[in-house]
Amino acid sequence: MLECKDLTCVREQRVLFKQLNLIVKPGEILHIEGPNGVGKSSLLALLTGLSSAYSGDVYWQQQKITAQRETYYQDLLYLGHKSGVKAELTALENCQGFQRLYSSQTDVDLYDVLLKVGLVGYEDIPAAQLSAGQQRRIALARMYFTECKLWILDEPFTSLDKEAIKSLETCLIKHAQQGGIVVLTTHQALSIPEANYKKLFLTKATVEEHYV
Amino acid sequence: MFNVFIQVVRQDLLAAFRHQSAILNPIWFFIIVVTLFPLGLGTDPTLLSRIAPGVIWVAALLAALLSFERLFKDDYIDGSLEQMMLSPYPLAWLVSAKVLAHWLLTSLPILIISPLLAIFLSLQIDAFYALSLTLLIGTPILSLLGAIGVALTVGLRKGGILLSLIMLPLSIPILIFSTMAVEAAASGQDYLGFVLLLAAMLVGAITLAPFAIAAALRVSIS
Amino acid sequence: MLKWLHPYAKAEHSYALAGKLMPWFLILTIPSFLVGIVWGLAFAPADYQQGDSFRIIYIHVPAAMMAMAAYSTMAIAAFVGLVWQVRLAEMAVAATAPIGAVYTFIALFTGAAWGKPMWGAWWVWDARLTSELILLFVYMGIIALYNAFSDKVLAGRAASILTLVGVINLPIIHFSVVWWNTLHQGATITKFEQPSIATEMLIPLLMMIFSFATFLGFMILYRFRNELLQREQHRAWVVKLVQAKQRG
Amino acid sequence: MAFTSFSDFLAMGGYSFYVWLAYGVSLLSVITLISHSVLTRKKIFKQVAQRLQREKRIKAANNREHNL
Repeated sequence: MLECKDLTCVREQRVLFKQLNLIVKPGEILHIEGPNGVGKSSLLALLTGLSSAYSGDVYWQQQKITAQRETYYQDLLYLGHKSGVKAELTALENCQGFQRLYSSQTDVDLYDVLLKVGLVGYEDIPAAQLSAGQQRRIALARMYFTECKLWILDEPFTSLDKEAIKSLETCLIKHAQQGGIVVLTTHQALSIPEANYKKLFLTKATVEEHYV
Repeated sequence: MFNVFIQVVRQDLLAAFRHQSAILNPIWFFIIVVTLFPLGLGTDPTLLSRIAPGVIWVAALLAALLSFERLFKDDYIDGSLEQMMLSPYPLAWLVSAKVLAHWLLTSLPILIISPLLAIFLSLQIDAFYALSLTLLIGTPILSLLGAIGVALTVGLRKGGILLSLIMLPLSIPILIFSTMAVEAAASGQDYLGFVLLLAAMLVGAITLAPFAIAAALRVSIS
Repeated sequence: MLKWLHPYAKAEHSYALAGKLMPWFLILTIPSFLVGIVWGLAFAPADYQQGDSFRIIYIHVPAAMMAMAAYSTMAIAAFVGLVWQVRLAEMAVAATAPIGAVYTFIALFTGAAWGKPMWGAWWVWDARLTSELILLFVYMGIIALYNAFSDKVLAGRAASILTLVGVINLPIIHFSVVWWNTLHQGATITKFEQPSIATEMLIPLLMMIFSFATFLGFMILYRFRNELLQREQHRAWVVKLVQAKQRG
Repeated sequence: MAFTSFSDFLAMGGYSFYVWLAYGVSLLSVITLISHSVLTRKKIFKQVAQRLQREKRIKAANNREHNL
């Protein structure tokens, strides 16, 4: 269960958001929407613990993430704007790297996983020669062999074609139904069953309450 | 725990071997800088042999500095540095794997060809052993200290000059003790004391630097 | 341990506190500086060996000491800032760095100016002067690193890390430079040791050291308030302060 | 008084150039430090004042939109 208590985020002396409270229970998909520059990525950076908030805390399983960084990261899968795929390595090698670097099922057949993300035939070509969309699919392949319960995705659908978006959506829904949690930001409309769909609309801090 | 270490090192070496230029550049730089000195200062062997230790060590220092940019920059650009920071394994542990991979790729080749360059500078034969020994012990310290500077400046656009400004003062003791050791060896005196001091610094750097690098990464990536 | 003080109140409270302390530091600095400098320049007897050129000591030694004192304050502030996540301490690091750099530069320049009459060379690779020079490089590194970040909170933390890395390396650097200096003692340069000081020469020196120390305190507080204003621009108390100043 | 006359004081026993150079440069660097600190303080105040103006303009624009 992911929770934030009156989170305030200040970037370069600008208040992005203030007193943000948030609870995401297992089985829920939280869709964070908002105009550009309102601080969506900064909020995700705070949730992953990569950056620290001006005040307020983020809790995972009722414990502050800053206190239990290593255990928290065992349950966390994060996909940022940058895909995290090394261009010199092939799709296969990248996946092996992900497998070892994160807690994941090692008995899974990588060729099968790459098939699922639509990279059949591209397994042993250096990622540099693949398109941006294909490189993104290598990063998405992690979802098929990860044991992490919490997925935090920063605009996962960018540079993906229709069919890849469809399969990613089903994967998210399957993960949520198995008791996982998904937090994602995207400008696309999502077709996710009402039961586990939650929306958060981040607004630009209005002028008055700009001063904390 | 340990296979993650090997995995990171293997991946880095694999990535580097895929495009050779990144490895050869520091070596070429090292050779060119060393050959500049005889051209600049004349070819009188006694003069050259006196300045040989200092020249080779300063060239090794600058070559290491040149290659540091590659240590975290590529990973920062393609996002794998971020991913590495979010892995359940301690960041200090992963970072030391990356520094080891970087050391193998850049300083080891310099160590291998340094005797050749010592001949260029007509260094006395019995100083060769001391030179390679000090390079073997000294360059890992440079990599560890430099990695702290790189971690601090990885998020910045114009980090290059800043990196040298941060790292050079820290590498002065290494330069001093190594050149003194090689000079002592060249004049036939016992140089073990200096080498032991360098080894002490290496042990200190190995234990403390990874945590400083991890803390610096947490600052520049957030 | 300092978490109990709510983060909002701390900044405003310390801004006011610094404001109250600053005049006191100034009151201590000015008289001791004036008396010390007049006494040292005009009334203290000339040195039997170096004549009146030794009077540079009244600037050189206090500046060198304050250069080290500034770095130690930065090291303590950096340690407190990083270990207990106290943002104010990181601001103190950023505030003190330029002052330390100026003191080091003064110590270096006066050292060189003093060396010229004594040894005939503007720059002598004496162990202490060389460590001062390296200390100046470390200061410049910290200042350059601090200004390279646009987000001042990150800048403060990066500068604190570099300060701590520096505090571990500075003794090693000094030790290696001293050893390097004794080994490369080419020409027999008289060691740059402290001339044995007669009491009439010592008292003005102590006053100068005291005035430099209080001036260091004053400048740290002044620049610390600047850092506070710079970082807390988005806060209500800064806005009120600015509006009050506009009307006043 | 260690010197017989003021001009003797200025001569500094023949070392006047070095002593006054050292003192002059030190004074100069302290002055630059102080003026830099004071200027940054003024700059910050000006920055905040500008931001207040900017926000006043935004608010005025919003109000005009609302009551149109």
